Amino acid sequence: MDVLESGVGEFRFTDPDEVRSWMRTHKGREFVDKTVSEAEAVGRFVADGDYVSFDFSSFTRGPLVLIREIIRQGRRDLWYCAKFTLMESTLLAAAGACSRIDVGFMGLGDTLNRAVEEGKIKVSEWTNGTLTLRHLAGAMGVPFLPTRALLGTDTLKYSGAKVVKDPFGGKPIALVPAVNPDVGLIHVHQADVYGNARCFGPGVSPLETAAASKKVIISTDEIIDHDDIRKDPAKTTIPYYMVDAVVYAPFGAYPGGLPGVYEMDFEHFAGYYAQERQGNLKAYLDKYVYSVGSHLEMLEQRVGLARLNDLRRRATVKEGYR
Amino acid sequence: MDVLESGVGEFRFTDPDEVRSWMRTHKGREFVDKTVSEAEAVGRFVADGDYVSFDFSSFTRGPLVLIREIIRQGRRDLWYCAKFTLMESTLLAAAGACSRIDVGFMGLGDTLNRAVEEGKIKVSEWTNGTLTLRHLAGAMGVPFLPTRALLGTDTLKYSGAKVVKDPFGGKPIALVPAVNPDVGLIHVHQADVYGNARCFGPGVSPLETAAASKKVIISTDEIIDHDDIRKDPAKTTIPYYMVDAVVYAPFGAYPGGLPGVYEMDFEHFAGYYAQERQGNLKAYLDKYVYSVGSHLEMLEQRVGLARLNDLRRRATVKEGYR
Amino acid sequence: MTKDDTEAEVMIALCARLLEDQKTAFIGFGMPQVAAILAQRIQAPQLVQVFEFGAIGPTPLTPFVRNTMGGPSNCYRSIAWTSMNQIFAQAQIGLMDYGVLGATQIDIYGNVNSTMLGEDYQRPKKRFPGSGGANEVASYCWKTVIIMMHEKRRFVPRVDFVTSPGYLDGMPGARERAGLPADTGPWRVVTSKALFGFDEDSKKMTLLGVLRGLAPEQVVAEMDFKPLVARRVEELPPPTEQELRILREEIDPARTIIGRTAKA
Amino acid sequence: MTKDDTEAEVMIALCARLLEDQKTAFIGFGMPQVAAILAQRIQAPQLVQVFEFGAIGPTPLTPFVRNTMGGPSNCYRSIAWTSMNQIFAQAQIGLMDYGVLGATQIDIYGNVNSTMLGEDYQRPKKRFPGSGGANEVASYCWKTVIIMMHEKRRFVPRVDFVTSPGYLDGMPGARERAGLPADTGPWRVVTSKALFGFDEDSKKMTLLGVLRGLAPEQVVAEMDFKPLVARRVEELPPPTEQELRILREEIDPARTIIGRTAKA
Repeated sequence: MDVLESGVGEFRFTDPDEVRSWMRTHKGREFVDKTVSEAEAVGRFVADGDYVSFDFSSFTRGPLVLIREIIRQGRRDLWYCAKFTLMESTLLAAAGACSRIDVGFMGLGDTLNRAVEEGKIKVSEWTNGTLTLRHLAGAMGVPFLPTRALLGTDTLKYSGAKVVKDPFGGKPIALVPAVNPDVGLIHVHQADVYGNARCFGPGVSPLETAAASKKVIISTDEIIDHDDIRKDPAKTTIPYYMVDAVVYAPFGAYPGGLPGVYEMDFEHFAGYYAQERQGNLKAYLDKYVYSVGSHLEMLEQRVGLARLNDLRRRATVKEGYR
Repeated sequence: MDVLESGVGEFRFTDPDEVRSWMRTHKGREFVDKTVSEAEAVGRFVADGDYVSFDFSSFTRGPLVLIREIIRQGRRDLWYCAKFTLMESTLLAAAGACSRIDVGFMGLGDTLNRAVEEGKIKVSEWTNGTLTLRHLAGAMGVPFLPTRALLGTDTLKYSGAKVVKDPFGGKPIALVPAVNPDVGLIHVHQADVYGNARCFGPGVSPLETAAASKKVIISTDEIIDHDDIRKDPAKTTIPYYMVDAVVYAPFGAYPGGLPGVYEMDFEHFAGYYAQERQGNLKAYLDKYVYSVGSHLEMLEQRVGLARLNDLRRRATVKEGYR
Repeated sequence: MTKDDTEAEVMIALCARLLEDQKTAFIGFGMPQVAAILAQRIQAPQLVQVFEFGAIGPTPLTPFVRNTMGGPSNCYRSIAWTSMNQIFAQAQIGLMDYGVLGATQIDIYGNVNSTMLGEDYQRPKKRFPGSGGANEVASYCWKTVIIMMHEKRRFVPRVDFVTSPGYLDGMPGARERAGLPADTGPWRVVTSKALFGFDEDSKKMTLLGVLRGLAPEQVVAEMDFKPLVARRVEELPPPTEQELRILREEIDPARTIIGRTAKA
Repeated sequence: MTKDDTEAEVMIALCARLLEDQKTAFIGFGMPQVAAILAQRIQAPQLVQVFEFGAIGPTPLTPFVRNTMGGPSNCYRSIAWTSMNQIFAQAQIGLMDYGVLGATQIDIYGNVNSTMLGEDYQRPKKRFPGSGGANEVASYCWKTVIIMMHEKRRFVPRVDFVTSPGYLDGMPGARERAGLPADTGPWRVVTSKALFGFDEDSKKMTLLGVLRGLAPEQVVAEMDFKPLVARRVEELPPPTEQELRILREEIDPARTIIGRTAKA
């Protein structure tokens, strides 16, 4: 099983035994109340230089509350995993919070593209699917998983994948290395105080992201009784022992939507696009991040209850989201 | 990435491109009514010599209706995948239907063990986990998946796994080959006529088994409207295009139970154990398989409505099973 | 193109016509979504759309809501809701008949670039968003349809960066030799002016049809390489009244997608 | 052993005492299930049981229902219901503190045989059911507890077949060299007469405790190899009244599990 080709991209890889050792000692199996403010969660669990992963999208069930808090606290040199990414990678880059990106899809608008052209951001090339597969490998505790994507392309060349000859069938196949992010950020519909969490609707990879990540911050639109979790165990997306912090954050996905609960704020995104095109994301960040002390203050002072009510009102499709 | 060790066990492996080609041409994307009797399903989709896989257990949500029909129709030389297996592998062996077994767990009682001792059944050695992982590989369309199980043991030596040096981290790791069974047999709680199927409760690998198998027979305790499937898409365990036949079979898991619907029949199993210990499974098969023409006849003439009602009555725990 | 059709409307209508009923189709973000909905409203009501975040078989509500690919309108009444690893597994195992993708740049062998222009990967002349899920779709689906504006700079002899695989260097069996699934590859390229396929032997892009009112030469003149030309080039009817009515009144009245025109 | 305790009751009680509250424990079929429920009823109410078919954290209803490991009683009020690949992934990544397994035969290095006796794999002298999920549990969990009848033929110098890995040949780092997860391996062996651990350096099975009323020599006499003996061998109290009451009245009044005695 010779290595036929190796991508030249730099990549984050942690030996599975090192990951196991972390999971043994840092992921408490105790039933303790993990609810904290977004400020405390980010303060305790996101450090400069961390590799950060996110689920699912800035438009849909994304932990935007946590992204804004990371920016507010001035984190630097994050290595950001841009799988199914949109607004949040752009905001992190505009704020100077991240210096490296694993590219699945780059962001919303040209800000990030320009930053790469100017050499301000270093990138490695992947795809949405292979970045998600790397999380699955990380979540399975194996060093790699095989895939028939990437092959034959420059995407592979600038990734960290390797091509080997399959020892069973003899054909070339790509192996992608596991990734175990330092931090996983996931917004959910419901969680109990211990961190048992439920996401409704399709999703990119909430469970893989939670299982693979060394530190996991959940933001949730609702806190539910632990007993409710036990009444419908099939609904549990993430078990509590994978979770380090639970941030109670109604409208935590704002300006994105939470399916069945509130719609995305189109007007907000229109304003964002306009400022992004003008290269004026500083003003956007000032308004929605730096000039407010918390998510709650942002919602109250920059969005307002009438708008929030309207976003909830527009979420008329409830089927399947409970 | 050298091969450090290769198990000597024979194993079924199908080139992923051959599997793809099958999936392209044999798995119809048409919305057609696939409901057939168990006799027709087995008649059309199970052939002598097939590799057969099963989910979940003879005690819980197993497709026993299909196993009995396979025996009734006198199939021969099946290669049976004994992952989380119990009664059904024993019955297949006692009936002379299978000649090879991939061992996860052998069966219920000593019948199968004796058959192996006498050389009547050939075996390869695996584990519940690695057989299930082989189905996942088959369901992913990749030739193998890595695992840190099997290593260092005779189980590996008599399996078809290979040990390689991980090209990322450098440690030895086992690779298990994909399996794409000729036939997958799965009992479900609910299905529509197209084959969209729902299983409730934990399960071994209903989706992996359906996705990996070339031919899939679903037996179901209920037929539901297609529209109901679309009202709660998160509940769909198996999408219709993986399914070849839908057998409407209330009490299809009998004598096992269907969680939330009916309990297993303890008295029946007690009788089975007694006959198994006496080496008299021929009498058991005569009574429950050969002397009756169908599942319905077996239920009516050998079990009776009073017993069936009682098994339903005992299933008082409904939480989570709908 | 009739005078008031937009280029987007033409591309979308031409693409929608390619999608058969009761087939599975892996649908990319934006224009492919609108094309798939249009196909469902006309000839393919039971087209099984599949999205990379895991929705299978939705019947999207209209008006189409731009951006919320994962939202309730777009995922309405699906057959199943799964996840990205699950849905790419299904594509990898050969269950997806079509893949429909947008692209920034393409070459004669159907290789797609959505990553960058220039020589130096770390300092590109121009950087684009990257693969997203396009690499997987182009690798796994049986028939990939690529939908793009017909602009000279988008049809280049050799892309600067192969983001998603076409027929690679065009040599027979090049995809299979690389390890890609057999018998896959770009099947059609739909533009605002024409429809292309790929020659079975040479794997070169081949002009199959041009929009009514255009000559093949006009179409080829706006490409930076010379495609092969089919012996008989089909005349492609512009969007029908029915197609336009559905697009404009039902699917995208705000014209966020169908209003787009070439920048050139 | 008090006169009317069964061997099964002793093994189950000794095993249950080892399980800490608010830890995860991968629980095998049969006796380990009963031990885990007993632990939950005494010192470990929030022990998170995990089963190989994917149930996480159930609070089983009693009476214990033999055989229906996957049924509603045993999976009652779980924290999550998943699948086999998912739950073994969680074990492989290091989230499972304990694994509790039954075994047919064991050797001085804790290697477990549940496959066969004899030399010829295809024609064994005696065939057993095989690994089930035991190989994974013994490979992945941090501390594996093996529970077995104390019979001479079960404690052999070298098992005929290594189904599930102990410390292999006992050489330092043997498990890690084979590629198994670091710092794992058999932690305790619980029998109807004694409790064993494994010596940190030699990896040999070591007698840690004997049931009240038994001498270490009596225990060792019923083994086909000589284990190491701890400097201070603990006296293990037999099942308490509370343990017996819960076992006999609440968990297994039909005595399907707790009624078992050695065949020897």
